[in-house]
Amino acid sequence: MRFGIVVFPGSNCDHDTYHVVKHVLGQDAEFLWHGERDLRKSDCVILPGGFAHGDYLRCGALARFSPIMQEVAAFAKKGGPVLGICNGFQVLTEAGTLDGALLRNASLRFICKQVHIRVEKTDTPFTGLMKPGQVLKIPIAHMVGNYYADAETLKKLEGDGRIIFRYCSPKGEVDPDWNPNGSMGSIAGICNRARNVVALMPHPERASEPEVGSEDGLDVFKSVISTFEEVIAGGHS
Amino acid sequence: MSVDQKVLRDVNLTQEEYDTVCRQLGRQPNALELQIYAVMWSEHCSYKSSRVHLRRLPTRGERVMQGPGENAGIVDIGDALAVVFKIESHNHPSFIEPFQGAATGVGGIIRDVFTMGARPIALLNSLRFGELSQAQNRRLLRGVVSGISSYGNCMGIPTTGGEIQFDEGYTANPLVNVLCLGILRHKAIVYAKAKGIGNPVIYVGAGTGRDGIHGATMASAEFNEDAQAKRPNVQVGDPFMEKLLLEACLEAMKKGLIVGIQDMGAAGLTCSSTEMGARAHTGVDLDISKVPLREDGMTPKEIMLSESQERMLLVTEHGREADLQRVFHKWGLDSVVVGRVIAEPVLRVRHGEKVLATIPNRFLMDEAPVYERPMKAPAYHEDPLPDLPKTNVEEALIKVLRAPSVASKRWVYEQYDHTVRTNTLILPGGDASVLRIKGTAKAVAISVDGNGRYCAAHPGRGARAAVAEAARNVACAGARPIGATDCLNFGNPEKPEIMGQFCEVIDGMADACRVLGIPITGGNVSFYNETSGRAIPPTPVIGVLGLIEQAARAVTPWFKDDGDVIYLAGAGRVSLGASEFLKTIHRLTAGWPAACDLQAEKAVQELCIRAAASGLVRSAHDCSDGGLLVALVECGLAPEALNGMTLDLDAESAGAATIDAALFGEGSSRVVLSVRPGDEENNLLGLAGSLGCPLKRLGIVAPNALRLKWAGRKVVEVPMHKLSSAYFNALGECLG
Amino acid sequence: MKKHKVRVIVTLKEGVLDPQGLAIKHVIDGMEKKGFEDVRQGKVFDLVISAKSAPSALAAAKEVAGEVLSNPLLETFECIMEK
Amino acid sequence: MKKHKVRVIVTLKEGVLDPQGLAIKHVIDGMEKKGFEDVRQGKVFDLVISAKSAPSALAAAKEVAGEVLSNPLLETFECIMEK
Ligand SMILES: Nc1ncnc2c1ncn2[C@@H]1O[C@H](COP(=O)(O)OP(=O)(O)O)[C@@H](O)[C@H]1O
Ligand SMILES: [Mg+2]
Repeated sequence: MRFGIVVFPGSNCDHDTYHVVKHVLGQDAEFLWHGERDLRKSDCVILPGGFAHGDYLRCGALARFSPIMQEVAAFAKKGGPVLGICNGFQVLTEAGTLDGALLRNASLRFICKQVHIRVEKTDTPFTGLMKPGQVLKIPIAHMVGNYYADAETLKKLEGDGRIIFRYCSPKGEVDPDWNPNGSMGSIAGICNRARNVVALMPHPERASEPEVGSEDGLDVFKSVISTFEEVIAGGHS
Repeated sequence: MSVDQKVLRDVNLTQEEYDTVCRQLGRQPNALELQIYAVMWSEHCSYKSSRVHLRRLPTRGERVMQGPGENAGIVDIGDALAVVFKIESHNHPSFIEPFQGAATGVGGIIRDVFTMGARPIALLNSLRFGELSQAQNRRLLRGVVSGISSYGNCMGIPTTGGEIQFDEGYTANPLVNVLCLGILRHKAIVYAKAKGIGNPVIYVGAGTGRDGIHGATMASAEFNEDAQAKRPNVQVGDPFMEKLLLEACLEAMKKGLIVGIQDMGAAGLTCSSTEMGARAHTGVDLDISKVPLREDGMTPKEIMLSESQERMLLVTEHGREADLQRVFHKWGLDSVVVGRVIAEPVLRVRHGEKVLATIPNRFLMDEAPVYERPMKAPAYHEDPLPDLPKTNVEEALIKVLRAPSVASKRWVYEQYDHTVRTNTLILPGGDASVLRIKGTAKAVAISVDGNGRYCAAHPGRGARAAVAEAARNVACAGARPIGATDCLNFGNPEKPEIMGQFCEVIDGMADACRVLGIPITGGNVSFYNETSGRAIPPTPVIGVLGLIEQAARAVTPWFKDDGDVIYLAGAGRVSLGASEFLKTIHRLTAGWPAACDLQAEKAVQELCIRAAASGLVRSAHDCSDGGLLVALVECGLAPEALNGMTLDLDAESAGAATIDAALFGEGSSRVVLSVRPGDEENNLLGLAGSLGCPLKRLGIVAPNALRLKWAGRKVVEVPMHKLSSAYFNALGECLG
Repeated sequence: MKKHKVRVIVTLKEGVLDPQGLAIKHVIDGMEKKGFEDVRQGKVFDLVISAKSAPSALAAAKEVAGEVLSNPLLETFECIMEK
Repeated sequence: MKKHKVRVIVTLKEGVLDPQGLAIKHVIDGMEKKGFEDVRQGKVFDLVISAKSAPSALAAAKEVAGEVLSNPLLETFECIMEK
């Protein structure tokens, strides 16, 4: 499977994501420069973490004006799997592809630490191999990850089952004590209506090898690979 | 030569120095030349007070590929790879504007590392503030930490470690020392040399503004009051610009487009062009009408002295300008030819055709003044200590764990992205940061340490202890120390007592580095950390780099399983003199720190390194601030699990006569190890015996609580969660 | 005591680098919008202050603007009474 | 073409939580200053635009304010022509 990893000038988790899909999982991977319009036949597009354009204005606000984003939008519209990680989540909300917005953490400080998230839905390309209620240990590293949506949007997200991950205790309890950044409903990740665009604030690529403390993030990438392989297999049968 | 004294005062040159300038040039300098001389001969650029002393530091070693003199040192780590690293201070700017001061300090050291051709992979910092009981110091700490975090995080370079201490002596002079570490392939080294006569000299990065222009200039009469108010000389950092520069420069280097490069740091364009010419025995001819400006009406002096951030000067091969431009353009940057490399070894500044200054490089560099400033032996504190009242061990332990210098710095390091780049094997909270080197089995470890209180009491002992501690931290992780960088923070060198401290510190460091076999590959000196005549405690900060052949064998400080046996390794002496215990419990600053026996130090480090390499130990943690009991408690406070312990100590096993000295005394050469009982334990004992390193059994890892007996008598039993909340929450409670 | 609204506008002093403004300008340029010569970013604070009179609310705002809302090394501010 | 200065003020919509404003209020309260009932933080952008006329500069500013400088989900903006 071929992963395309979008590189904005201020992306800084692009190499980490590449490392995981290419070296840990042995897949094809390509960097997609934000100024270009070619997705290079990617089967899955990842918007990695970082500070796309410095992000001094609002995180991710300027990224949607990059030429590659039109292609990413078209790819998503056709049902292609798109994953936003951290800054990628911010970019997707600013672009209107995902609902809501990310505000500054309630503590107003940058937070880098291991957190736990509970898998709420497994019917997306990035959670297919997980079990509902499963707890993943994955680090966060952000200043602006406090998920916000107005009451109506929130209700819609809940109703459609589009809340994919919530912050929780190591045992899976969702409560304010285990919400690191003030996100509404402890939301750590959501998807779009068609469920092919998923984004989360935690960094699965930083939890994909045992030596860095957790392998729980690997399932995010493995899931999309397995979905892809099923499609291929289905296509041949 | 006669010259207006006010002019000299404004540029901070003495009459003798001015006379030397005239002798060198065979004429009087013009106003611009005088400014150029003044910045190049400033303490900051010329090291005129420290140079004679720095020569005593050992700088050579098998692995040293580049010692002091370049932008950063380079140490070979095998596999055709090398580590580039250096530490630098940004003390004065951080006091004036903590956020921007610290942020631009980080920016500067990152540039020093990537200009050598390296990809920066880690940042560390060493910070000193006055006591947190004062709002002013809390404000400085918050500002500095958010400045470091905002810059490093945006760059995507993890800040993986550091240290912070608090002492009243830093109240009006906080210290902000930042270290950057990068990795490069041997073949990819780029030097800061202006080679190749006729090659173009190119400017890239942010436009030049008036920021950071020499304080002397600001105070001159050229601006009226209103203009001064509007034109502050605080430098503002732009990490996004720096990220673009980093990526563009590395890409251009990979394509072989960069002959030499240096960042425009202190003294900006002046310093970079002079030094690049001098190193290559060439000259640089600059046309300052080509320099991209951010503000209107800038004078040649301002252009030459500006310290605007995120700017680089580089040399490319003649004819490849367009290729270079293409790379920078991709990253949204302009590259502008601002000069040429010339054969004549001078700095020449022109504006169009008009020559504004011509100064031979050697006058500005090799022939700059060097002073052997008068020295006076430092005034030592009294030793021995007065009689101390008895203490309750549990109460004292909790107080010491809560002391800001000892307590967990989690409130700080959670604000630093320390996991980006996915190399961080041991996160902040341990002794050293450990980073894997992808594509190899190896890892590097690095730690920064220093103790101003020790150095104030006894500079020589304090300096030895600082080197020993940094090296020991690295050894605890299982890494062999292979190089060091140092940042020397002192008061006014024109005072003989300060020079006396400086000289003793250098001798102590040199001694320790020689015995431990650690070459110093670069560093930084920061003098004049003084306000209203009061100097900071002398504060050498040492960053030691270590190498682990098998990353998988890296050792953490944390106990693993109940039943593992706890040992104290090393023959270190302890003292309550200058200890945290004395300060926190008895409100006393008195006595001397223990002398560091460097042979004993070497033995305990060797034990840690070999035991780690053969997988014998389950944890290793150095005893430093707070002493043995604090170290033991820290071993039980792993980030995600608490481990208790049952300890049975006495004067013999803890190496001190009284219980207070045994539990809270501080000293070098001591490490808490834990090992699986049985074969591994026996093998460890055998190894220690063969290395002549004492190993004293202290107890075992056990559930939930710290249980301590002294000479058979029960003295403490306290649940670990109580110690954990004291240790982890103290700093956050002060800082909110 | 009446409630007064005061708006405080904090802007960077002339000559101080504005990375935010630069990054925004860069993107606007890339969008092929013409004519944008300069962008500088600042902050705005909308305060609600209970005070006897408008002038005393304004005075309170000025104090806070100088001490808390702006960094005198880098920024200047103005206070505007809202109707 | 003349240069026009336009100030864009972006403020949070009512109801959107403003942690920064709250934190500032907290600091002000801690300083024992009385009467501060509410603090909301927003952004200000000072634009210099070359345009044929003031109205066309204002129109350009409005476009950028809506597309780039503010997030319509969270924020509203106003554009003010400077003298
Ligand atoms: N300024 C800082 N930045 C990042 N990490 C820090 C900082 N200060 C302390 N730490 C981390 O906290 C841990 C304990 O620091 P310290 O008490 O100095 O340890 P030690 O006494 O072993 O040198 C270390 O892992 C260190 O890296
Ligand atoms: Mg230590």
